[in-house]
Amino acid sequence: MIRRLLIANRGEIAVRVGRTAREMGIEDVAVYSEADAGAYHVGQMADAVSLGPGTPRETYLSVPRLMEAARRAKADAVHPGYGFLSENAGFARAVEEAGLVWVGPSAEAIEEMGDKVRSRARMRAAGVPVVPGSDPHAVSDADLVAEAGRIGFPVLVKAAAGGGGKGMSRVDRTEDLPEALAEARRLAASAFGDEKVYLEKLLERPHHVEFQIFGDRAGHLIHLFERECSVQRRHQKIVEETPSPALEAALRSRMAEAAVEAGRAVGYVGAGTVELLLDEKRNFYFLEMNTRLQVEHPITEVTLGIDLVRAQLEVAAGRTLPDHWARLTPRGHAIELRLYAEDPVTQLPRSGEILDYVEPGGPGVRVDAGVTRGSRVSLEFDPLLAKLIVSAPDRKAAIERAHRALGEWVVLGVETNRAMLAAVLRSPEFLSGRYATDLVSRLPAGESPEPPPAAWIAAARAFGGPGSAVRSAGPAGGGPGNVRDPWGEASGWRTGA
Amino acid sequence: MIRRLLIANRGEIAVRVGRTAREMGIEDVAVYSEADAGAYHVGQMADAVSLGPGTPRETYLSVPRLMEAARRAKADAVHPGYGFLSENAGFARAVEEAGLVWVGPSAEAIEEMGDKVRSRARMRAAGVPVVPGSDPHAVSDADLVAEAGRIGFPVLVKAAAGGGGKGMSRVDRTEDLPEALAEARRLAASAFGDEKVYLEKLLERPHHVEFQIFGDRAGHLIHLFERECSVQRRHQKIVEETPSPALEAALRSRMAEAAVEAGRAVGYVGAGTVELLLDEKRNFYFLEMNTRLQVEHPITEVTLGIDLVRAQLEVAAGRTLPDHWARLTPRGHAIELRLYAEDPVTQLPRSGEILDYVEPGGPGVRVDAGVTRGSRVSLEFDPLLAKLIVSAPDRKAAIERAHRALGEWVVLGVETNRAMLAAVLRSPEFLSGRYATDLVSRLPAGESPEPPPAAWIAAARAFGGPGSAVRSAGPAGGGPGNVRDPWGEASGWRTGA
Amino acid sequence: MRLESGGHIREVRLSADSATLDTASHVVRGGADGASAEFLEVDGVRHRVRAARRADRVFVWCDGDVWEFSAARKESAAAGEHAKDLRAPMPGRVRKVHASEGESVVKGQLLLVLEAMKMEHAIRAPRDAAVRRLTHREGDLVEMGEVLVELSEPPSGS
Amino acid sequence: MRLESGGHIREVRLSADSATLDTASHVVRGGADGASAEFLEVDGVRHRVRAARRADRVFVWCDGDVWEFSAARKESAAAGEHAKDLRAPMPGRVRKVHASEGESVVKGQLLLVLEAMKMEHAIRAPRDAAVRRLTHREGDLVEMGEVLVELSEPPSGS
Repeated sequence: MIRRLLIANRGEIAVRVGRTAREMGIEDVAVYSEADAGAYHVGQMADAVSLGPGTPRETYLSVPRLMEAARRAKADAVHPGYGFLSENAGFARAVEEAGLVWVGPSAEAIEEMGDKVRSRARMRAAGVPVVPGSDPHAVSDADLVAEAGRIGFPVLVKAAAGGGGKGMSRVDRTEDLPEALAEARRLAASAFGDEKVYLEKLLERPHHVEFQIFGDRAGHLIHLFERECSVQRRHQKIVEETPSPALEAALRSRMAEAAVEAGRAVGYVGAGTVELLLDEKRNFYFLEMNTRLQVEHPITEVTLGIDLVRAQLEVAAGRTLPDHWARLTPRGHAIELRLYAEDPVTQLPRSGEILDYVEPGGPGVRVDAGVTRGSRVSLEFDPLLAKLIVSAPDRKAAIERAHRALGEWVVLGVETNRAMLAAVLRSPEFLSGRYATDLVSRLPAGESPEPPPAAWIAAARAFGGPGSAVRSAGPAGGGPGNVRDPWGEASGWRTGA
Repeated sequence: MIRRLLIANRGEIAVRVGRTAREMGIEDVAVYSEADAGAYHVGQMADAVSLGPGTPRETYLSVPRLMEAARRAKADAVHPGYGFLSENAGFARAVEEAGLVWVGPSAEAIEEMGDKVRSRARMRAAGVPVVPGSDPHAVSDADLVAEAGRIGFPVLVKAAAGGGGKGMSRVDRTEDLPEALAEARRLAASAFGDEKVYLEKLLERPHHVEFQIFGDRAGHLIHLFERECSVQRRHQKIVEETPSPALEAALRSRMAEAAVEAGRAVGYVGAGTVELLLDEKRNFYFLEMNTRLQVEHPITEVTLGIDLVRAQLEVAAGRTLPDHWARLTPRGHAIELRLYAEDPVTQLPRSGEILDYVEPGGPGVRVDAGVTRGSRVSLEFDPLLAKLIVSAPDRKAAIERAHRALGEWVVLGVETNRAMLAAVLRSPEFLSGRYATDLVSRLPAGESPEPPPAAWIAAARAFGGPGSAVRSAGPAGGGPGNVRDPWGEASGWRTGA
Repeated sequence: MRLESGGHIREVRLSADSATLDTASHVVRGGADGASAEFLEVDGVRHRVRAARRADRVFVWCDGDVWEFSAARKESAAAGEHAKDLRAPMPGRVRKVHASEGESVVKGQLLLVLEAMKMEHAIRAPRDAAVRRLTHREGDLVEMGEVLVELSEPPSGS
Repeated sequence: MRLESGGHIREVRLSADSATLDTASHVVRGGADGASAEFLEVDGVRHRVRAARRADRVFVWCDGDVWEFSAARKESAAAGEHAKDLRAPMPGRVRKVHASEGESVVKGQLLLVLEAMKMEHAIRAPRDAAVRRLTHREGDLVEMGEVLVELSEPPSGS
């Protein structure tokens, strides 16, 4: 079994993986860039090793630095979390070649699924429907223009090595295609080191539904039901739920079978997620497969009563999946809300220091946080601060619980998308369960409503009026007074006179 | 339906009831004695009304003050929580006579079950086994001495109107009985206004197992499985779990049937708990019935995926129990740990101010807290600070999770029973699942182990050495500086030279 | 004192048991009556409130919503279509400049692309105008709030 | 400085990168290197630490365990069997006095019953002794730590 686990990540996912590791009696070791030495995840683990100075690319994204950290930490296993190097076959290979346990699928499976053009061909061969798209051999502008004509506009230009919507753009007319291709190639080259792009038919108002799958080395491969991920903004998920209100039993079964088929096609071992698009005619298509833990994995955990990270660690150590996993059935309804540090109006990432932080609690509430009171939020990293996961016997009660918990959550010092999350929960489309990926774009635009009198009064008191109710704004740890935040002063997207 | 709910309690249970009320769209109104105006529960609700100055008896235990508060709050319903007036038939009657909804069983059921002598007779008549005890008509010393001889020593002297072990004492010899009776009568008169006492055979090393039952006005009455409550100290539960490791399926069914029978005998409506004792020969006996929500209700909620408070409010408003409740089956294992403010060595209640507070989080963790950072803990009230409820697929994983979560919980400023909770979780008896009510007494005695060097160094830094890592110790809300805590200085049970 | 939040500006005056917002007077009770419960009763309605200050900004949590306040500056900021200076919405690098000084641009026209850690951001003309000044070249690092493009004055009266 | 915790007393001296407990020297690194992660590396082993001070007491959370510290007083407190003064373990009311001044009592004998909000507490003789003084009568309110019973001196050498 694994004895000492290096968690090659930061933020909430590092904390979450560490929790399960400690429960299993595994020593959890954090990594951190020097600028991140005071980060929340570092303080939550049994031990921590530095990745040295530098940008994220030089630290959390550096295979040599991480391998050196694993060596210094005397780790015998590495969990990559999500993002960063979690889907990097080279890192997986380096870990295994160093004789350590890689908590994830094989480097081969990562490569196979990481090249979106190859994975689409593979899926088609396995009989899994894929979104209509350009021929794998279409590479030149001329070929792709021809392919676009065949597929029919609108199309999406996508990076073959991409994921998470990065570098993706919509094109509606032939004449716009060359410029979009050039731009996408440039972005793909810089982000993934691979300029290959391809086209996909753009489905209007699709549902984004994904299935959790899990395989072990004994050849078991099962699905663990779906997650509805259609509440997106700029191709970034912000609210997920399970079960999906868009699926009825028969459709769910067919999609689940396709997901398992997709995993089987590459002999998948470990936790993976098959993302599917569901169009308005109830046809579904393979979109991509994520060969790692998803951000939204907790909603599966709470409805099934399982621990996916524990299973990852056990399968990585050579165990088989628990027998009863093949017979699991979901109970109740779960919703995840992602809290991002961002300007509520412009929706751009924000930085700052969290001056006050209170988590919701009580029945049916789970919080996976990557920050706490006193944490500094930097623009260098993903702006996800924490996830709120609520569960209840039915969807209506889960939404009510989400509202209640959101109302208890206090985050002061860094602006967040709290108001947008509340707006999603309140929207008639979300309440009805009949919504697609355009839900967020149909919400009333971000605005700056006037604060109520009580807020003005509290603010004035905090600025030093009588009856001041101000919390201490110094670093929670005491010490040398306020650290200046270079971006703390500016207030988002401003156009001056 | 209920629109505005007065929560006639304080601490964690008031907060917990308020959470569900808000989820249901019900306005929750806190009550507070003047000394308690800054208490945590007051800040968590939509509104709050004062009970005026005075002791708990003059405020939280005063029916007139609470009725006046309900009137001022324009409440249309009252939830009593547990403790205080939750099992006071007079309060239930006053609420109903004022035309408000009483969230609990009828005053008659409370009375019926509140008199332990009467309820024992009632249960015996209904065919539910009761612990051998004195005849209901035995009242005089002479009669009770004779009854003790018949039952056989050791016996317990108990107050008829009692509950929660108050005024209970063990007697091993006839000659000690008269003094114990006199003492018990004096205590019973002062605590319950009723000096009636009775005798029960003392079972050696029994299991304390209780069943949650629930009835509605349509005549449905079901059980919601058991809670194992044998980890006790001075007749006070400190750790509960479900399922009980002491029961096998057949015994569980028989006990559940008896519990339902007990409820049926009094036409029970609402949430109730039938406490049973299980002796070493696997015989079980009715002990008492609690006509209110139990402290440990959350472990039932998490294994069944339900909300007992929501059901209480719905049944009180005239709805029937959800149909599927009759078919619920528990999933996984849940453990509750009660965190008390107490001296870890003497186990006596402690007061103080909570200077730093961090709750555990992540998978399978629920915290129901009655305090937060900055809360003042008074000796006037129950020393229960918060409850940690963990759930996992099996008992072993739940214990591991409890350890992990306990290790994340930071409570500084008031001493707690944290170390005892950890000792219970670590004890071979608890781990084996074979333990009875004497578990805590068999733990190694409370001691004062030497702090590790890191703790001495951190303390010295906090006292003002270099590299000080001290948290701000002022009231979190800023304001007029430290409020003196009259008991803050003394350090528990001290014997001076 | 004069406070600003999200473009709204109010003159707030506090006394022991009341507050005036511009000209409207409110009866105020409570607040900071305990460490954990922070209430503010305004005109008889109770609000849950927490506030935190850092330097010249104050963050207020009120009944679940959050607001950011700062001391209002004398000159109220023009915004949107009337903007003269287009500023960087985040720190990053100027990826591409699509306009040149002196050029006449139309509303919505792409002027410049800014790249930060995880995203690109297009800076477009908020109205028809002339580009008076381009402060950065491709590849330049810019800080949040820095002026990127200076436009001609907006027409008065609009 | 001289610190006390749970009857243990240590002389602690701090320097920038080391600490001495009585005579043992330890290499110390880190601590307060960030707001949320508070680490103390002692002799190469990393500990999670949080500390809070209130007046003359310090509370330390270290790797999940909690300790309370105070500045040690000159006279170290005798305890248990050697106690001379029996003090109130909690504030409350003297319910019943079972001994009288001058009486010889045996170890374990009930001397007094104290009643607080929710419990009764028996004060018993920690050893064979004579009752020198009873400071309160039945019904008296006492504060925590107040002397309730003064016993004769313990035999020396025990």
